[in-house]
Amino acid sequence: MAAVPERPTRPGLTRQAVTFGRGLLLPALAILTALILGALVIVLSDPDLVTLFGVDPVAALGASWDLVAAAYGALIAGSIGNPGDLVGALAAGDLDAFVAALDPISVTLQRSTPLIFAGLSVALAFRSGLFNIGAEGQLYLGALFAVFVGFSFPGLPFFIHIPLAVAAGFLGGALWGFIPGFLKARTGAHEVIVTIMLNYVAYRLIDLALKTDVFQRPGREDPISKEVVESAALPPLIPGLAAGVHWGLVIALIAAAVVSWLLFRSTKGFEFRAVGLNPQAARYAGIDTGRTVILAMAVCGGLAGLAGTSEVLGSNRRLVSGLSPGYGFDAIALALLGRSRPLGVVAAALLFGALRAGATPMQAATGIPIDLVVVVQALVIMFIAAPALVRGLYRIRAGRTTGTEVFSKGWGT
Amino acid sequence: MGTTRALAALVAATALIVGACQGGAGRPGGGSPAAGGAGAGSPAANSPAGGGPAGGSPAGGGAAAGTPLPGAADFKACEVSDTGGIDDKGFNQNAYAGLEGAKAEFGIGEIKFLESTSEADYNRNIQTFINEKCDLIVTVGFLLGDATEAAAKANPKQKFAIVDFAYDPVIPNVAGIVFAIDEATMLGGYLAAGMSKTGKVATFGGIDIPPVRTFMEGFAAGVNYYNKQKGKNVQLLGWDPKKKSGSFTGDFQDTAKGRQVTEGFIQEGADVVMAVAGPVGLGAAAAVQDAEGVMFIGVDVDQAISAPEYRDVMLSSILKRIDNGVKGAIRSALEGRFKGGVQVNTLKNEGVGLAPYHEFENDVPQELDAEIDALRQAIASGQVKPADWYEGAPGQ
Amino acid sequence: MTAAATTVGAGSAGLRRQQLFGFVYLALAAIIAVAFGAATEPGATSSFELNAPRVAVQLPPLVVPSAPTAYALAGLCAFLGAVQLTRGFGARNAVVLGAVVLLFIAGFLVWAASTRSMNLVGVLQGTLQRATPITFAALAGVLCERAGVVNIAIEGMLLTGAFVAAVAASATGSPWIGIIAAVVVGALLAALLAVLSIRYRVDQIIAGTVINIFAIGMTSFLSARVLQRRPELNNPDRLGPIQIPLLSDIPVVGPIVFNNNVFVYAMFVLVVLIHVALFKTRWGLRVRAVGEHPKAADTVGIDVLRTRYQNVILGGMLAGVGGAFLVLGSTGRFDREMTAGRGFIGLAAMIFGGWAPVGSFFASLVFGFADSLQARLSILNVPIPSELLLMVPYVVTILVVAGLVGRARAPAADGRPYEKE
Amino acid sequence: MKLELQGITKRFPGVVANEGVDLVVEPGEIHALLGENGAGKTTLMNVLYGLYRPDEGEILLDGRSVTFHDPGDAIAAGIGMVHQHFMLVPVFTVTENVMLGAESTRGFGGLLDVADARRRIVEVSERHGLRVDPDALVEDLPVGVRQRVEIIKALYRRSDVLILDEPTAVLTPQEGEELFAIMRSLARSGTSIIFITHKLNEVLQVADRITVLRRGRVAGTTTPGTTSREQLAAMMVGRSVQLQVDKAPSEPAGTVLEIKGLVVCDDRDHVAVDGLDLTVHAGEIACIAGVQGNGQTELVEAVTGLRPVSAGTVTLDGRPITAHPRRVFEAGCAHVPEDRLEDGLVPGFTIADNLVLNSYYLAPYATGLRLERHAILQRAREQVAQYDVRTPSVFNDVANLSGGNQQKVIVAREFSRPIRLLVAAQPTRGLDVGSIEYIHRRIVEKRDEGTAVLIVSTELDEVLALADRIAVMYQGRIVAILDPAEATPERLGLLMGGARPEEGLDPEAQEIAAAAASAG
Repeated sequence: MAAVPERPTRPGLTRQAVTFGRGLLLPALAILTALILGALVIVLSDPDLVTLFGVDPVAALGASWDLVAAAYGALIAGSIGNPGDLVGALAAGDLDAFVAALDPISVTLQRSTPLIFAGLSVALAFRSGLFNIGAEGQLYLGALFAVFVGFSFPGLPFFIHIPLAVAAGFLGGALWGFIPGFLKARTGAHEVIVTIMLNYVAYRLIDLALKTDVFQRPGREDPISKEVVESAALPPLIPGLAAGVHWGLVIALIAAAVVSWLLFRSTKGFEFRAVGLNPQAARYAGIDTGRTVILAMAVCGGLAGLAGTSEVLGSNRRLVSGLSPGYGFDAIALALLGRSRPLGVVAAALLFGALRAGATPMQAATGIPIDLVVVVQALVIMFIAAPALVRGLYRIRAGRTTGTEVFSKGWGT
Repeated sequence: MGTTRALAALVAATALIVGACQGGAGRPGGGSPAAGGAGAGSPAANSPAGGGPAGGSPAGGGAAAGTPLPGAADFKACEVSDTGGIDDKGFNQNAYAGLEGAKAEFGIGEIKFLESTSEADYNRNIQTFINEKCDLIVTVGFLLGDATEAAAKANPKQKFAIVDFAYDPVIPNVAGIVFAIDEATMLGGYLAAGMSKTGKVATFGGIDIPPVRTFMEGFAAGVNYYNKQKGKNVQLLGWDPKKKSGSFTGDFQDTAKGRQVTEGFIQEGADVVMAVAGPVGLGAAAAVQDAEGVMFIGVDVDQAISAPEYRDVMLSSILKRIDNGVKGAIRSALEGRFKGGVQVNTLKNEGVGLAPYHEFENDVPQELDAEIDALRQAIASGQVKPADWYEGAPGQ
Repeated sequence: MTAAATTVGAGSAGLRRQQLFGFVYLALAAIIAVAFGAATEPGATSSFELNAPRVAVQLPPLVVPSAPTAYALAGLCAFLGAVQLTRGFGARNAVVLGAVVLLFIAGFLVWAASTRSMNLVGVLQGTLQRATPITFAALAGVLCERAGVVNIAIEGMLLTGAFVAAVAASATGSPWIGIIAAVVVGALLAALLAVLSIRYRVDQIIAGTVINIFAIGMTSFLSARVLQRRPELNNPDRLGPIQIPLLSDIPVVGPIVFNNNVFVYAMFVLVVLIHVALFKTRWGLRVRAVGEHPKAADTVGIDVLRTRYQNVILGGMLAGVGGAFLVLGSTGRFDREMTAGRGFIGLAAMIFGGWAPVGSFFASLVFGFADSLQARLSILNVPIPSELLLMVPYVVTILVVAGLVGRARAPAADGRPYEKE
Repeated sequence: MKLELQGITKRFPGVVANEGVDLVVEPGEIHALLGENGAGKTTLMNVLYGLYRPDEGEILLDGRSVTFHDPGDAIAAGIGMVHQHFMLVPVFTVTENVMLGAESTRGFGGLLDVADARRRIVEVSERHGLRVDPDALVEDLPVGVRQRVEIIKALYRRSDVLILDEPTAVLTPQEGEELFAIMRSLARSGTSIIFITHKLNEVLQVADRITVLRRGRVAGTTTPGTTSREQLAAMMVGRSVQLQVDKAPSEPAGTVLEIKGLVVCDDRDHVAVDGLDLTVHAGEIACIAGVQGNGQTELVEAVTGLRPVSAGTVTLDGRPITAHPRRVFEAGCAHVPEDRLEDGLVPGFTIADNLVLNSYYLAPYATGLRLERHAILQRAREQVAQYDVRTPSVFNDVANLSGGNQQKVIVAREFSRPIRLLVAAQPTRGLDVGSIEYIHRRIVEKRDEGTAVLIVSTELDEVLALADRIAVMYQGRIVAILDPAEATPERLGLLMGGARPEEGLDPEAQEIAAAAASAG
């Protein structure tokens, strides 16, 4: 083939802005489309409404609109609250009311915290050419290790105890990430199947651990761990909102910064990305691809482990088997939505955190099951993964053709 | 994947609580002792549609069903589930049936429900209902124990009821609704042993947790009691009372596993199976139906009514009247008699029981039925304690 | 490469592996002797029941003394290990490996059934039952991957198939319509996968994962929103077992093979049919060419993309049937996330089976056996925590994937989108 | 069949690959299509074969206008093509490969009739002297035989027009001769042959008529009798080119690379390098000549530490290497790999990052774990200027560069540090003439600085132009070491085909060699 002629111009500022704008446009449209389809699902899954459509389409349309408006209204109110309340509280100088009005945002941030960690985990894996579907299991292992340290050493000062517990959580997840990394590097076992299977193994392991004297809370016969002592607990970030966002968020943001530095400003990240984009060339350049894969998976596991850690040290202060509502799977969507960039992951996590936070009030108001959020999330990733779908829907001309950022290579090595 | 696995309990009181109750502490005096045969005669299925009669609500009282109580129209009762939905054919659904029953019978104004998908939802869901000014918040399952305690202490005026959990010391604004389910499963075990032709009966659980185990231990007690009384040697598969270990499918979702375990039991010769595993139990019932001459014992509700497709194999069901417990709590709150503490639901107050035999009415020998009745009375009066029979005849 | 050079290479690499395997065999012999033989009570016997309940011809149970049998098995295994170390078995290596695995399993069974009775026919019946959905998943995988499309969405297709089968069969009262509905919805999901991965060239694993998440979310949502309000929609008739006259009376084999429901019989037929179609027909030759070297297929006038669409959709249909089995052939009810990873285990079976239908079927039997044995052990109260037993199928899957993926050769173009330049 | 292409234009985003190309091929004619890499030859043939649709123009067969939607249409119309990269499924047998798409079937459901296909294959192969075992797996066959399979594939479909795309690229000169004989025999029986190549000698040797393509357009049509090598070259490149590299005689100094008794296995655990000995001195260019697949790839990988060594030693300045690519790199060995985009560059990385792909962890590019972006960028800017990499910015993705510029990035990375040994495999494959000249010049410069250079090439022209010493590799061994002065293409070709150095190769020995090759 003849070579593509080189582009002569250097991208100007305006063009960069346009590219940036286009970068935001597609995710925005993807989310919008997913919400519209979600609304459709809400309506179509209501047998009464479907029946009504046969009888009185106009009334049915109105009722559908009311239902969807109520659902999404509650979703928004539950995730970002009412700005009027905030302004009113500020105007009145009522601190308590102000804090109370912050509650939905606080919950959103709380829900975003584990999502940031898990999303970073999957994003880092993507960048390293790996597909980590095992964030869920790694999360549980991290939680197991963290909660152990969290309840085990009463009397430690918090500035030692918290870092120790966090490190333990990282280690636990890293261990669960190391296994698929090691197997991939040494035997060529595809990480997708191994990580999925390790999720199931992790569930059983937690069930088993919570029955042992080491973990089980004395005096309780149900599978619940001992309580994390005060010195290892992550305190709330907004005093007065004890059940909301905690210092785990700060750690998550630090983690995002560290991952960003690691990926783009460090030699290890250079290796991760080189192996992710072209393992063969990386090997030719003297990078030990096997060790890089193992290290990358271990770090990914560690990050996912921190998701469990922040939950047990911050939100729950104990471990039970129902710790995660599927954060590890949301993480895949987050990494795709955030284009595997740490900042993008944080933004996506805030969005998904808001969806999760708003789902409860939505259910309370309209009885629509929380699983709708999962449906919407799946639609979002689908549109993000296949931008051509969205472009086709909205008749947007393709800019520079970019393929998907990750490439799978079958089952072999 | 894994979101609802900790639906961890369908289920009964913890062994701890059972033990405490049998020690005689805090057994509420309300309710009349069950008359002979009444327990088997009256319980209704707790299908979401029908509230069922109010008979035997532990908090007692004899108000006529269907009469709105004063002040009921403004009353708001709210349920927070654990990580199962209210369609779990298990205790979330059963508790909700209690709410619906209260609405139908007492005419309370509003009932609401929130499903939790994870630990993180518990506090949030309870807080949502506190903000909505519910008069009574019912939390379901021991998983919510901590969250309910925290919320109750932070909001001392808010009334709570929690299913399958009890606090020691008592929290004044929380009523713990617990069940001495082993009393009922002991009857079930006796019935199973008496009906078995192969001399082998079986049970299995969802997740290996105490509330599930209590079912199985009671069942074992019934078999042991039967063997002792009759000098027989009916074997129990799926539960080893001495090692306190048994068959578990590992979750409450994988119905196919329930089926497969049950097929295993049948192949090993068992002909009566009790599954303590929520929906997974229905997989077991399917296996029973596909085999010849095998019977099934349901749990929680009268499954011959709630799962009529398996009526032909449903020997009986172990009833756990969560609905009645919840209704009772609502009623006492309505009538201003609400107080914190433990409400133990027993055979005696008809909080637990054995469902009718339905299709098997004619197959169960008169004699056996009479023996079960006798056992029921012996348990209700405290003469026979299931815990003594867990591992075999006492003193052996 | 000359012939002589070839043997040198194979020889030197083969020597190391031969020794390694020899040591592994010896280690396994030691485990059989110590963990299984010495751990049984002295004088105990292990009893294996060979009858299904209620069959015409009754066989006496097989009763063996536990410890001596285990020691004998260990001795045999050690002998094989010693021969392997000194001489090697050459071309019969695979057979010997299989034999050692069987010896180990036999030793384990003797230990597990010590002082007890275990129904061997039951274990094998369970094996076939459990292998059925896995086989359907694996067949779906074979069809997709032979054409070069990695289908990780089989799990989601099973789940959706199960859901739709339950609803359609309940609504119409006919399990057959349930199966058809499951096939249709499997095909639709597969078509979505095909469009995403073939037309839009979305990374195939990402596309599959999206479908899985979507399937879980959608079925859970609808289950909560619709089935909860209308429980009668989750109450289908099941397709019960059909005894084949005479054949089902054959001892041991009869009840295992000839007393199953229509899904299992269909599975037998499909395994053979797809195997023949793939390796003996024009269609199969073309499919395999597309999966190995799509460009080569293209240059001889085979429509690569159409072949891929067609195979992915066929695969989706099979996955749909597998899902329908879980409801209509097994439990009679849909529950959230009821597939519990069977789709992924099916993919592992496909790899294990070398991307061939018959191989995948036998691989599925291995997983089925692990699963069946696990359940049986918990019934027999073998002193292993149930949580550990429940890990077995998943751990076996990991071991299989880790141990075999390097050796088994995937279709060369598997997972790679095809672009006409 | 008479074939005419009229005014064919094919555009790709950003490039016009063919523009108004006219071509007439008479029945029974061997028509050479000559052009540089990237001149649009393959595109044109893909248009003819139905793989691409032309944007303008039409195809006429015996005067009738035809439209091909896919290769199936072209095949049906009697056009067959042997692609440069063989279109054979490695895990299929010869019979399966040949019948694919034109299967014999019997009975229900399209059951394959392998026996019938095998019979027809034997028939075709006997008629045209294309010996091949119909039941052999293609992956076990040597390239020459694979090519025969490709030709059989076309003939099996009764092609009247046969397109051969760069058919001699992978063949020894002798195998090439054999191919030409087959081509002539086919032409005599009435088949029209389009022969695509960039090798001037071959064109003059075998073609009846020659069409030269340059930058997608027809630069001229001529016949071998009326033209010369120089004229053709000028038509091809658009200017007169010098095919020789200017270089002074080498001044070899001490031994740098010493390979003794090296044994290396390939991916399938077969011995690929079989007891090889070789020495390369400072200040000389040693070229390894050989037909593809005789262990050169494995040799290079072993020397650069990428492949484990089964036996023997490799030393650099007396120190053993072959441990790990990084240690080899640190010992002062530069490596220009065979496949630029697969092995040499990371597409998706910027030019700057690719320039430090193997030295990113060293000062001044890194301090501890931290990458020093400024140092990396500064270095990149210098090297882009110095090596004349045509790019708007060092931030550009290397995937967007042309092949020649990509190779310059690799050369810049590997050459711009003090090195003792340079190992380059096929350093100019697929490049245009200008880039080839440039790369060759740089390699000679490196030699003159006293670096030991080891080149592996299958292009005899390149070997003859560059080498100070030529080592011929055959079946994993060095079978002869020649002085370029005494090496002729013919002699080299014989050696590459397995003849022993002291003897010529008569047809019988050639057959034995071929048989041995196919047995391997």
